[in-house]
Amino acid sequence: MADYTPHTEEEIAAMLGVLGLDGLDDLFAVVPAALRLAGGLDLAPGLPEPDVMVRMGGLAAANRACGPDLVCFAGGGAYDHEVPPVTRALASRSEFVTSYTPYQPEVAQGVLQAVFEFQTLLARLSGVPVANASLYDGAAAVVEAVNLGAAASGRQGVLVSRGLNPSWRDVLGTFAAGTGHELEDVGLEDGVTAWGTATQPEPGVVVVAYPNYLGCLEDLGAVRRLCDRTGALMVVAFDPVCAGILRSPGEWGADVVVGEGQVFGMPLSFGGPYLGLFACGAAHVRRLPGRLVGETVDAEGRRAYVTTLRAREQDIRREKATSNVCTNQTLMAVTAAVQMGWLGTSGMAEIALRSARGARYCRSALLAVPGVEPLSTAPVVREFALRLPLSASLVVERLAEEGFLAGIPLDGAHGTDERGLIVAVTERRTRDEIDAFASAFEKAVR
Amino acid sequence: MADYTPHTEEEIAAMLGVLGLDGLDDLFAVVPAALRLAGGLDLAPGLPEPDVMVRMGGLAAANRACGPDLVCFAGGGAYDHEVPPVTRALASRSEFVTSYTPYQPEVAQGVLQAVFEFQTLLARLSGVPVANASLYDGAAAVVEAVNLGAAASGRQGVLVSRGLNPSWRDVLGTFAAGTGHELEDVGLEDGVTAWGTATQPEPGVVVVAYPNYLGCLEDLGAVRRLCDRTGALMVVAFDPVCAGILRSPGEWGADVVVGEGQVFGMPLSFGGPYLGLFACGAAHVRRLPGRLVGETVDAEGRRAYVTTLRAREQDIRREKATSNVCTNQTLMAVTAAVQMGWLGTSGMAEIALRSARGARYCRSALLAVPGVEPLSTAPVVREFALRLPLSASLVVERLAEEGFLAGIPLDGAHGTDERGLIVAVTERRTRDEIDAFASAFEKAVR
Amino acid sequence: MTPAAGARDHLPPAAAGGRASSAPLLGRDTEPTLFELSRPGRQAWQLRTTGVPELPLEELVPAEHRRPSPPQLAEVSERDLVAHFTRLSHRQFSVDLGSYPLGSCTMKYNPKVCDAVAALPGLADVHPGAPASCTQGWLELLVELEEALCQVTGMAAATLQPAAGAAGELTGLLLMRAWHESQGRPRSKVIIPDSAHGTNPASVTLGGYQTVTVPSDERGCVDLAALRAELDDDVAGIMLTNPNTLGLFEEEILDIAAAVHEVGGLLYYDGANLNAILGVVRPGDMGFDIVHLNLHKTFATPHGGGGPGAGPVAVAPRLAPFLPGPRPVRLDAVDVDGAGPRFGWETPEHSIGRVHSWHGNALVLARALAYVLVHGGDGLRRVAQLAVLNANWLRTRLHGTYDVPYDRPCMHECVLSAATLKRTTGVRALDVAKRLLEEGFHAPTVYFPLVVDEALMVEPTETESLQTLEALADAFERIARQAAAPGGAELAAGAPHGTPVGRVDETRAARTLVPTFDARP
Amino acid sequence: MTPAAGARDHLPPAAAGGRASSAPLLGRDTEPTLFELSRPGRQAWQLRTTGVPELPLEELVPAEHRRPSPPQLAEVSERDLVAHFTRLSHRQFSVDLGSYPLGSCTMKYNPKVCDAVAALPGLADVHPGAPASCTQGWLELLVELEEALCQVTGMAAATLQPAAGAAGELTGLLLMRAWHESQGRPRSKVIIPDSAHGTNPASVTLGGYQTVTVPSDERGCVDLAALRAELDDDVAGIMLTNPNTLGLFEEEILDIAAAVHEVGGLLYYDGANLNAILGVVRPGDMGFDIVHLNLHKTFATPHGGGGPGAGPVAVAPRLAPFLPGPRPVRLDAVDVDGAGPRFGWETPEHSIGRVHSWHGNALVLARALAYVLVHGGDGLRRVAQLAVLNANWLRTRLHGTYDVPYDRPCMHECVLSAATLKRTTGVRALDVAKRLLEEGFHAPTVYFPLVVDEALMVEPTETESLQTLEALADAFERIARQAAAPGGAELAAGAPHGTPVGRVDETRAARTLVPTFDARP
Ligand SMILES: Cc1ncc(COP(=O)(O)O)c(C=O)c1O
Ligand SMILES: Cc1ncc(COP(=O)(O)O)c(C=O)c1O
Repeated sequence: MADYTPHTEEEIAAMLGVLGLDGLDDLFAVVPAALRLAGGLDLAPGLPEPDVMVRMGGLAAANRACGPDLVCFAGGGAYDHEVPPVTRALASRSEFVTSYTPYQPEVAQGVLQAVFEFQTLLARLSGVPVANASLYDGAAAVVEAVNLGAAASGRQGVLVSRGLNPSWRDVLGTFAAGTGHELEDVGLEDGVTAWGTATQPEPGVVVVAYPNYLGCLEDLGAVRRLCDRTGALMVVAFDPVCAGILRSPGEWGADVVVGEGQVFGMPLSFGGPYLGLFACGAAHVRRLPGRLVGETVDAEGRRAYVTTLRAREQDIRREKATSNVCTNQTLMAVTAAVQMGWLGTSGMAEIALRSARGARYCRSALLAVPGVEPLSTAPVVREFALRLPLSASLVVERLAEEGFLAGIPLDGAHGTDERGLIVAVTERRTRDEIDAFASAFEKAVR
Repeated sequence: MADYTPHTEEEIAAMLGVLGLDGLDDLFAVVPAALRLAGGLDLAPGLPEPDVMVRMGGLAAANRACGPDLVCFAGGGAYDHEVPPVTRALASRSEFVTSYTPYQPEVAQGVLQAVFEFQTLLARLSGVPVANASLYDGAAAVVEAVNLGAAASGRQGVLVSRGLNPSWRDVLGTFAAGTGHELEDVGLEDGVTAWGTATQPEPGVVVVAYPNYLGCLEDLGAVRRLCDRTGALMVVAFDPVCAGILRSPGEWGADVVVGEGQVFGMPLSFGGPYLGLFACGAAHVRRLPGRLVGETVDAEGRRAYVTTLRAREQDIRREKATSNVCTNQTLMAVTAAVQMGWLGTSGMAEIALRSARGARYCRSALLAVPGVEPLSTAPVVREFALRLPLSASLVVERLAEEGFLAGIPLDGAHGTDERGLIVAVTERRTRDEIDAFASAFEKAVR
Repeated sequence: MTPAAGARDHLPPAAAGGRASSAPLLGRDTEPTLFELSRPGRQAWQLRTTGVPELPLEELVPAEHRRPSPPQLAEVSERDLVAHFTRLSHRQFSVDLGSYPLGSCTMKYNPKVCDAVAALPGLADVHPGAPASCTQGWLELLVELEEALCQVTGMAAATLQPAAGAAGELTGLLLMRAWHESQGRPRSKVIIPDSAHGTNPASVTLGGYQTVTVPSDERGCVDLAALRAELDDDVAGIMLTNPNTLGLFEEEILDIAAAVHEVGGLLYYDGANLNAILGVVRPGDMGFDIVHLNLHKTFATPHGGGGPGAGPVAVAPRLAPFLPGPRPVRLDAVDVDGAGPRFGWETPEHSIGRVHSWHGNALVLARALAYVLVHGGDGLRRVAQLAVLNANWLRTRLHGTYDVPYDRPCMHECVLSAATLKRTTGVRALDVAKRLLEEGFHAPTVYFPLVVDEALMVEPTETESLQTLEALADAFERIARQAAAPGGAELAAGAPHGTPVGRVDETRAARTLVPTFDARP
Repeated sequence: MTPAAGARDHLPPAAAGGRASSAPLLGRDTEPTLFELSRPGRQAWQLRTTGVPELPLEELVPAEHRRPSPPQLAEVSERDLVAHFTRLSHRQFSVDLGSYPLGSCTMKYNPKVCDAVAALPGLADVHPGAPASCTQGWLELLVELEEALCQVTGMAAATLQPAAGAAGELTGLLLMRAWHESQGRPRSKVIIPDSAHGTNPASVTLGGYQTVTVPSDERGCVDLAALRAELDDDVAGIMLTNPNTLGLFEEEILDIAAAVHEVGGLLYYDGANLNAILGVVRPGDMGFDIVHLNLHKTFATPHGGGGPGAGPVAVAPRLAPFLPGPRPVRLDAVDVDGAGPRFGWETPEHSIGRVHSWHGNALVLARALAYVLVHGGDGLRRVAQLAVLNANWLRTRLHGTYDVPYDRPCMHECVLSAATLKRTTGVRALDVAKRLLEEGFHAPTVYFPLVVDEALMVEPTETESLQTLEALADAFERIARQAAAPGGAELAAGAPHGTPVGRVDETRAARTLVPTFDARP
């Protein structure tokens, strides 16, 4: 047994003495005797830290991490972008890591200011003026956006493009069981949403991804017109990296912009902790889910930051809160602030541009492989969809053996069968890697 | 080309304007034209950080690091002791890492207090009352100890046990060329120094290692008597881990205690940065080399720390300084303070005890291998010397292929030929590792 | 540039540029924002050399989709970036700096070994969409954690997807809904005590239920009679913490469980307070059907300034088929010699669907498993014992100086009240909190639970030493003493001094909303 | 317990235990020592389970060698250990917190990528005594660094063993000695300018030489005539920095070199100021025979609060055979297909011997190579250019506010003087330094070089931005202005306020020596 308690046996005895108790078990006298665990927990005995490191190291070794031995061409919502040592170093400062939600702003200006900067950066990137302090992940952000949209429009109907990440769509469906939103999936044609096929006459919310899950650029102008026509709120799930070179959702007229912020300094992490991005127009700020940091002053008039509009939050309005989010992903928001600070204006454009170049180069190389076809002709940025001559999962398995994580197989929802694959290329992929991937690909699809 | 300068081209132009210069080259107008490098440095063009990480990663991969793939039984002055995550985390705090020598104590209390604590811990461990803020490494500490001893005794003669780490002995010889100390090596008999064979009648300094390079425990009582008889200063190069269970050099009567502090939280690091330990009796404090932190008060009477007795240092007394040390190994002293804090009283004894148990178990197992003989019968703690049936270097190479770093081959100086090997066992070695090592050993010496 | 007329902004004009230092170590000067440090043309980023053909943007993105100009973020050097965020970190309290007795939050020491685990490339660099053949280690890790959490809670199966406690709550309520639907009818009401955490009622709403609040009795526990009065066959279930948010153990829990079960309702356990009972008593044994855990509380994963957390939900056998999927599972040994993958994914028969983009906050889960492995069953039990010991010691010591509304043995936290102090001196719970900041401690939770007037909710956790408790109690007592002394109210109202900023104007923040740097007036 | 009677020690009595917090973020309270936090029986360590038979100590160590009881260190929990050292870190200024214009120390930004390099297990976990077959990567790294340093200095070969600048100096002097001995006679004198850093004369003594000091002329450079007067065939050599410690380039360096070489002496280059001339001019081309580099200055390896550093020594071809050994070398390709080790160790023919226990501060060397690779030749040159630009901008700006004793273009640093300020206001260089701390900057080097009265030696380095320089200059000017105002001298003498401690009593520290906690009165 090991633990991190400082108590010596003498101290325990003394403290029990103060309480007039004979032993530690007496502390639990209020617990009905029948309930008390007699034999203790059926867990292996505690191990000293170095033994645990060996065990966890063994589990780690049983994975195949992305890197030179498994070159990453997979995306689907999790991307292998550069995470520089400087971001790792700053985001792991223990003051950021081991603090709680900034309930006492006087001793939490570090986190508060970093989040305020994050909010500003995200607002600038997304093109809408307000951003919150983070949500759990991209899926959670979409859920909250739909909740906000339904509340704002007063309607339950939601049109969801089939171009939305299917996992996020799944999460949306899960939570709709509670909220009662009526989700209607709108299918794709040649890689982009065929809004004309939608049946709801008066949706409250329209959800579209930009670029979408197949990597294609949707016509957001058409979505805006659809929303104008129907009075629905326009929710855009944007890709914050591609946003470095794409027109911002705000410029396209989005009411709410959501996305996945993992790309800003978080390792692939087997899917978490990631960063749900949420930004919206000023009109919706009082419906904003989660925390919001605002600037104010202290008693001496000095600039200071604090979480604000707390009336929206569940610790104030309880069942009437705009969401139930309490703990969010603050450390990831701080990480993203650092990473966006590192990228800056030019770097943000540069990673998008370089990714797009890599994707173009890779796509051409893969399309040159006999039997591989494009899934759509719509323009793409850093991810693209292919139809393979055989099962995509099989190809992924084969290529993993050759040292490549080839992409994410598509399910049937996107106008393909099990032979669909999406491939992502980030600024980290070299020409040599892509060339080697393409030739391995050629063998794997034979 | 990449660099870390913040200057934009406009700023450079503006700054040059202030100086009335046309270009950056004009800043070097004072440099004789003939001297100025026309073509620039003949170095490869700069690489972005991620490329450099790839290159350095490649170099790292070309090494065989100690770990499960190369289980470490090597010592000889560098040991594979536990370095817990907590020590790594604290010692890498950037305030400690990126500060300079504490010239301004008001903003350097962090480093100063940590070093003060280090000095206290080292004094307690070594058994003498004063310790400095670190020297470069074990070898440098021996050199400084001899310098101090010669100055204190006013004599140039130095008796050096052959049990001293031969590299340190080599460094001592190198610097004696400048100081003129007369070094006399005193050979070993059955693993311990045969002081009776020394010829200098009135040495100024006697240097002995405890345990010595062969792992053997020297009779420090005899050394003390020798020093008392001759008026020499007694310098003990102690092993600070073994000190957890051995009588301290101070108790044995040492005047100066030196050692290598790598064992306190520093990785093997291919030999550096390590930590030269230096402690001595109060009588010698004004001859102490390097920096010393002392407690004092600030203007309001609050406890504060500062580097003190600076009159000894080279920035004050210049050619009359007690040593030329300026930059030392402060970060390593801070690391050692953290690690010794982590070990505490019980842990310090525990790692020594566990190492001794491992060494005993391993020694028995290796001595059971046909053809392997002990090099001495003297008591040992965590390292021991063997005579192999064939070249030790060859055995080391063979065992490296089997996944073991078998030890450090001895040169001829310790009463053996090229078949001598010293083997070290720390608290990190498991019984399974030792058993596997012993059976691989058996094959390797065949 | 100043936030508003009249406000004194300490930044000299040069702050708009790369000012190196806002008086580090001094803590009384303002740190400029990234945007003020920014200068056009500065650059920190360095990217890999790829050799990929450098097509111009125009060839890559059609004109109508192209951004007219790059997003204006901030342009700083790496050096200024580092200095900025390092200085910000010096303006932030944290567990690593000192005691953080924030009630209901379990701010215990976060072992560094868990950071080392989370940094292992074999865990951190794994793509969540990689095939199971590439992620056997992760799958095993998740399965092992799930089993441990089931053991700790006394439940049958769990989902690790929820990213925090509130997400776990909502997941649990959706499980409740799915269960009742499978029984023919979703029902409409969920009961929660008046002392409950705000996330509970908020989650109830999002789960499509109505909240029915039951009052606490004079002992601070659920009023069983009042509860019984609310129970009917439209009650889907009840959400409880035990110990509750007053730090008190609901002694009548078996009766409560029986009553709720009798009307066909389910019992939901809010695991925020699980630290109190680890290895001593299990929610499952108390009769709970659904349990969420806050790994960022009980299992010491760091809070990160507000997240990430992890809120796994464990359930009784009958609810297992409804759990979110896909779930990591042990595969039946396909071939006898152990070749082939041993772990895989499986979606439960009646799954409510996914509740996370991927598999949950995986690296948080890895930390939690490391914590469990270090402690083992005995270690976890000791955690609970000493957490409860610390809280009771503090309660006993402060009893008399502050009101103790429910003055009987508590579990891992104790709720004090500044009501008398306020009446006699004018010094409120909030002032006490701010004075504690001056004393170098983080403040306790204030004004929660709502059922206690001027509440001060103190949770020392088991990793604080007796000496720390003594120093904390001394500070509490000094504060009360000074409040009573002449000028005490002013002293308290002016607190905190010495902190990076003085008392922050929260009202103004809400009234004149400045949510981004660009919104500054 | 108090350091001395009358002294006010802020620690309450409870500080002897595990007090959690000495007012973090406040910076005005004392942090207890580890020894005061200690409680017998507390434990932080956890060690691997080994299964090795647990023999008792008595069977392992003979009685006469056994310690009667374990060494009394400190007994703290991991939690308190972390809090203690984290709080200490908050009492420490650093480059990562702000500008650190400490002249002669080159406190530039230390790139984080180099930390990442030094943490690579393939570098950090390599045993220095492992056979060359196991350390090919390290050997290649060292050879590559040596080659780069030779290129930068214009020399033929180098040793990477010296652990710091002073170690490099002494190594260089021993090389000088060995060379002269090989020529028949060691000679007895080494010349150094009066502006030289204190390590130079100290090293000269340890090298067995006598120091001969030559004065600076009125332009701040070596007085060539005075130098010539000292030159004879007993002069082993001269030690110079160029730019010198006044930040000035020794323009007559070629004449100096010729004069010294003429009497058979060698020229030693103290590389502490190499940052000024990287890629612009090389010591070797100026005529130097021996050069040390401070990698912890010029090559941005972090200073670590006073070390570790690295002080490689590069030499002209004729001195290469004397270099310390063993040296990492490229092996002649043994077999044509590239199998077998490509790097090995070699001891030069006339080696002076080892100067380090192993191979030098290897991880520092790895960082330096990473720095070189990022910059390349062009990047290094730009470093020098912008370091010099920054220093000259600051000199020009402050000229008039402070004395500039040698008022002409400087290199990477400029030496100001507070002599006039002191005469007119009573405010000394030391006071200016302490006032700068209040302003949030680290102070410049004061009272060095010795040849300048009330010296303030300012080295901004190339990683500081124009805005930082402006803020720094503003602070310098404000300090001078306030010094001249009524009460200015008192204000300055009371500085610094707001720092973790106020002005420290250095005299008392030396008079009542308390070198350890146990020596406290
Ligand atoms: C009692 C209680 N329940 C639920 C929660 C919600 O947990 P989380 O913040 O992880 O969403 C909290 C956390 O603050 C809590 O204290
Ligand atoms: C001019 C000069 N020479 C030599 C040295 C000595 O270098 P080190 O401190 O690395 O021993 C220094 C460093 O302070 C210096 O500034």
